Amino acid sequence: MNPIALTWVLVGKDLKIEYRSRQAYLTTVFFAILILVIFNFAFDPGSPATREAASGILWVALLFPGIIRLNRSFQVEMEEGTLYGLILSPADRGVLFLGKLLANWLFLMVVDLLVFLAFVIVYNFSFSTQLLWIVLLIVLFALGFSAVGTLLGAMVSTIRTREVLLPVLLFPIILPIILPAVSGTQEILLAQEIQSLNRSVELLVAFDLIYLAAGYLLFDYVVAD
Amino acid sequence: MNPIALTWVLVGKDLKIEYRSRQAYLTTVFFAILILVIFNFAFDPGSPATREAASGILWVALLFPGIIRLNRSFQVEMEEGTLYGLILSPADRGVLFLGKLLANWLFLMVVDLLVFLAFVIVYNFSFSTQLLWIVLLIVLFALGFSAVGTLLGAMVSTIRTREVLLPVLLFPIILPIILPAVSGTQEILLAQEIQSLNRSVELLVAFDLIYLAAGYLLFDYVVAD
Amino acid sequence: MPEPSVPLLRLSKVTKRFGAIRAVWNVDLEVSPGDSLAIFGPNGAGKTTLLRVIASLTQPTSGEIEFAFKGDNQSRNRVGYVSHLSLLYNELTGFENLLFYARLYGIKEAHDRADEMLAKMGLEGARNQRTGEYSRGMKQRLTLARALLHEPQLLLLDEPYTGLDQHGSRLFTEVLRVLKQEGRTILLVTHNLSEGLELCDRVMIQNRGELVFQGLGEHLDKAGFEELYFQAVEEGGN
Amino acid sequence: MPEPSVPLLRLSKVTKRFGAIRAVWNVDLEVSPGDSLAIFGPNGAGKTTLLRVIASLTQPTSGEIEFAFKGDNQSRNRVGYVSHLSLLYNELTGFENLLFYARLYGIKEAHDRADEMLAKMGLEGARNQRTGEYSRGMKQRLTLARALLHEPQLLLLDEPYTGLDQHGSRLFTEVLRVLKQEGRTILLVTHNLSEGLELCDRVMIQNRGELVFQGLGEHLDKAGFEELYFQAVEEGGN
Amino acid sequence: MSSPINTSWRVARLYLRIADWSLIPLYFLMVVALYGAFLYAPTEREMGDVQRIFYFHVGVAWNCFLAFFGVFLGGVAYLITRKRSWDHLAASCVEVGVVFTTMVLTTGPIWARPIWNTWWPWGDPRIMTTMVLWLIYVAYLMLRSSLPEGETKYKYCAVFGIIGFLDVPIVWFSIRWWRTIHPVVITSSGAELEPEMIHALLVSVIAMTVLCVTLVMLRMAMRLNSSMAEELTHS
Ligand code: HEM
Ligand SMILES: Nc1ncnc2c1ncn2[C@@H]1O[C@H](COP(=O)(O)OP(=O)(O)OP(=O)(O)O)[C@@H](O)[C@H]1O
Ligand SMILES: Nc1ncnc2c1ncn2[C@@H]1O[C@H](COP(=O)(O)OP(=O)(O)OP(=O)(O)O)[C@@H](O)[C@H]1O
Ligand SMILES: [Mg+2]
Ligand SMILES: [Mg+2]
Repeated sequence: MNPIALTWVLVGKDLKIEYRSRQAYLTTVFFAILILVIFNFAFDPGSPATREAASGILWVALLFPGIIRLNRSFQVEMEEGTLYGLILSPADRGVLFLGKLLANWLFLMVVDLLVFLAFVIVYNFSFSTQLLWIVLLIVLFALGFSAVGTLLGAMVSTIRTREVLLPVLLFPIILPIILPAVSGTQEILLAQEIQSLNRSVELLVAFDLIYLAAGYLLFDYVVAD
Repeated sequence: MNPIALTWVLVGKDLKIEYRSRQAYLTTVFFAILILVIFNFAFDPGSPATREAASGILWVALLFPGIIRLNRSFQVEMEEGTLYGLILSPADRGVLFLGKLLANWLFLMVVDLLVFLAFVIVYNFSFSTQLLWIVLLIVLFALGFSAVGTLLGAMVSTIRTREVLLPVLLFPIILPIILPAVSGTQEILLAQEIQSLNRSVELLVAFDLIYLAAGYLLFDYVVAD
Repeated sequence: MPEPSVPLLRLSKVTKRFGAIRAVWNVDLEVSPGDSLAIFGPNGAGKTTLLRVIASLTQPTSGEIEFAFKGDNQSRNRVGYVSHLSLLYNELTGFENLLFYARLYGIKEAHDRADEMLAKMGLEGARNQRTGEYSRGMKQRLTLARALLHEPQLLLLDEPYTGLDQHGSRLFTEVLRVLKQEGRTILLVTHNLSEGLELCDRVMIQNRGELVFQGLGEHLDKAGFEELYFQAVEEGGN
Repeated sequence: MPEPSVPLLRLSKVTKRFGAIRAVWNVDLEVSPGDSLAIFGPNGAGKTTLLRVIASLTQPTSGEIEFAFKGDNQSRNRVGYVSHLSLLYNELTGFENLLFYARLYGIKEAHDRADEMLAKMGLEGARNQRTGEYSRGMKQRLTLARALLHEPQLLLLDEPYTGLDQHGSRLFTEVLRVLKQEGRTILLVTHNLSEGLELCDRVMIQNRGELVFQGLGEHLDKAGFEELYFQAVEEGGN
Repeated sequence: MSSPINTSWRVARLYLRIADWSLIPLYFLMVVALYGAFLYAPTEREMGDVQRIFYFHVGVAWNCFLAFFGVFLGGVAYLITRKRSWDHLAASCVEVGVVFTTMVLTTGPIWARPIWNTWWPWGDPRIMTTMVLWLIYVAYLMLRSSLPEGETKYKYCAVFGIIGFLDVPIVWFSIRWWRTIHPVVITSSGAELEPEMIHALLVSVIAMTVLCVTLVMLRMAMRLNSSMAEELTHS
């Protein structure tokens, strides 16, 4: 069976499981929105101060679903030892990685975009083509995040303290993608003349590629003890 | 065996398990600090914007460990069906509830206070007796949060229809305690004349009591499907 | 077998449905104190569900269940339940698990009791090992120890022999014999016909939720009963 | 039994340690194609760990393991493994599980194959039910179906009869017989001595990690072997 | 004693000897570095004497990168060769690296207080990224401590060490990507420093580097010994 088809089999499986337990979507979105509400409550949405902090708020809110998702994504595989089922199969490890990665990516994009929508509404930004840039940033970020996250998620899946350990490992690591994402978003929201935005995008793309490569190559070492 | 002793047996068990999952505490603390650092990418502490946002930041940072904790707290009981072990025992359901509740509360308070400490340092607020008010808010919030969380946690761990249930329930339920907490904190941090703080506290206390009572009475119905 | 007395447990028209599936269907059952009842049936017949209903871990869709324990009517600490799940904390050691349950059941000298049960099931060696690291059989032994810890009057045993080695099963058979002599009531679910016949006075066969056969063990020889079993579940096992 | 040929699997001085515990200790083992080997041993002897090591689910602390499959050297799709865990997705139906694995193993006509295996293990009835809702025995049947799905050359079976009812175990015994005739290699871990002796040509006994006995099944009668088993594990089971 | 034990025994002795040998030049270099920093180098115009901390600040900072590169190297090498000693290298480098980063994170603020009149200028990316670098490798240590001894542990740590190192370039370039108050001395156009300053800087960098290597060697020897002890107890 060719790798692409196989990858889709894996992705399909994950999405089907996620669909069966919709909780995942709702809870993650819900918490993200809760964060928005809290901040919204902390300072009056109109003020310039808020506008300045907005991008930070958005990205903090986006981290939530991410981490919850990753935790779940391998918890499912541990419940009945299905992770071993995957490892025992002839499927190439790289493909296993891509499968999980894509599933996580798709999931995150859906959730993140919902959160972003909520964000735009709550902080009543006017819908403009500018915002599409942010969507781009989100998509790129979600990719890199899923890449590292899938790798580390598989790694900690056998450790007892994974729920806590994963974010501890993940958050510092993803600095290179979160930094440009935040600064890029800020530029757009403050509607400054877009000067360093391109660099933000470039950085994101670059590190997405790096993380993808790293994950693809290293995944073999982190699955199976 | 008298209820109090029994409660402590339950609490002791949970704490031991937490302790066993090596590093749990240390990691959680590190994790909490990490969150604050992350926030500092988002908004630089110098700016007035951040000062305004500070209370929001604090409470979002406190939400993270809370959620993770709750997830774990009943996941542990489901792994090998130990929840049934508890239900089958002659122990009064109310006591079971209190046991879990206290364990969660203690855990959250430890973590939350550490986060708060880090928060004060990172955003170099001057240590003043004022801050004790915030500690109070935190303790009260942690109590209410654990109460609801324990109840809902038990619920989601058994009921098949949890998918839709949890988020729908949790959202309206947490708001009444998180909003006063946030606004109360903000007042203190912005060192405004403390006028509505008392109301915040009253609100928290009131809802804590409500949640405790509700949890104590309803727990019997949510465990055992 | 003990003289028929006021039933310890009475099920009347108990039914448990999961959506379209009838896990338990119209079960009438009386169990007197001291009875030992073997429950056979194909996979998916509803044996586990039946025990879960009796243990009140799940409400029946319809029908009544009555307990009559002498002493208090607080049924819970009179029931010992062995399920497919171990009901043990992986993070705790074998000893800590038993100690916890002993305390939960308000047993005096919890420590001694825990150690006693460990010894009884031949687990002294693994006393201070995390149960998460136990082998399957070791875990099963501890599960049994846990269920017998509080000397329950009514034992609900769902395939208790799973994963036990030669020593283990002999050990447990011995334990059961003793419990029987002490006049405790036993409901034993197993797939091993001879085992069940040997241990229990009464036997019943469940199929697709229904009780399709009830009888007294002594009148049955292994071969004959196997015959009977296959006839009973003939009309479509699972 | 098949004429001795180049070994399909060779273990030399394989040891697996967990901290102080020697789960597997200095195991030397040769398995030729077509062999059927029954592995007995008390609880905690290290049987499961041994299989896990062979399945390369965990690295041995020391020692070598060599495979020599005819055809490709890609050992993974030649091994079928039944473990204590079901390796099934609770959220998926029985059919979906098999379908997924069939595709994973690159089987043509995955649909048909999945249905075929379901029928073989008598699970047509539960085809579209979530495996999370299966009874223990049903789950075990599906686990077996999963392991046999890709017609592996080497079967690692860890207590495959667990939870199977009369029909189920007969069914599976039949399946094993056929597989043996087809010349597949079988490693069977079980606590049921007679079963193991009946099914396998070779038997071995593991105790505290070590192989304490190896022999050919045909020379052994049940009674005699039981004797032997108890002697072998005498010096302290677990 | 079995032969693998013997060999690792010899290796451990080698590590220790290297450490011993390097001690003498280390003392010497340290003295020179101090001399260079406090007496030889001229007082900087705007900043005054505080600036002298610069020599240690940079010397230490550069060694963080060295140490973390060691982690990276050890990780890669381990995954390829599966030789335990590579893991020893990685683990030791992390410890030393974290210590050195901590030193940067202390010398920095000490310097910052007088001239930026704040201990911790949060906005500055270089400073943040250094902070994160520290966090990454503390996380590494946590990962280590939450895994049971064995091949798995070394593999996982190797992987994490490799990914973690991907962030170091960010730290280096951050000052060029984002506007920062953090001075850029070494630019493509060469360093704009007075020659004496450069000399002093060079010496202290070398001194710190030797210190770094020595510490790593000691830690490696320690690790090797403990793993040998473990071997002996179990076989
Ligand atoms: C929290 C405080 C600080 C941290 C975490 C920090 C971190 C670092 C790091 C990691 C380096 C090495 C990277 C490199 O060489 O490019 C460095 C270099 C340097 N730092 Fe700092 N630093 C801090 C404060 C300061 C202060 C207050 C000054 C003085 C204005 C300063 C001046 C320098 C200089 C001149 C270099 C060398 C730059 C170069 O070689 O291009 N640093 N710092
Ligand atoms: N939680 C559940 N949801 C839906 N159906 C269920 C659930 N639990 C059990 N069932 C169904 O109820 C029937 C009886 O299950 P049960 O576990 O009682 O069978 P059993 O007699 O114990 O079988 P086994 O001998 O394999 O243990 C099965 O068809 C099973 O699919
Ligand atoms: N992950 C682990 N960590 C620590 N010890 C373990 C682990 N897994 C197994 N062990 C120990 O290794 C020994 C062998 O375990 P194993 O599961 O192989 O026994 P087994 O022969 O399968 O027993 P059973 O017949 O009960 O299945 C046991 O003493 C067990 O405690
Ligand atoms: Mg059952
Ligand atoms: Mg086993």
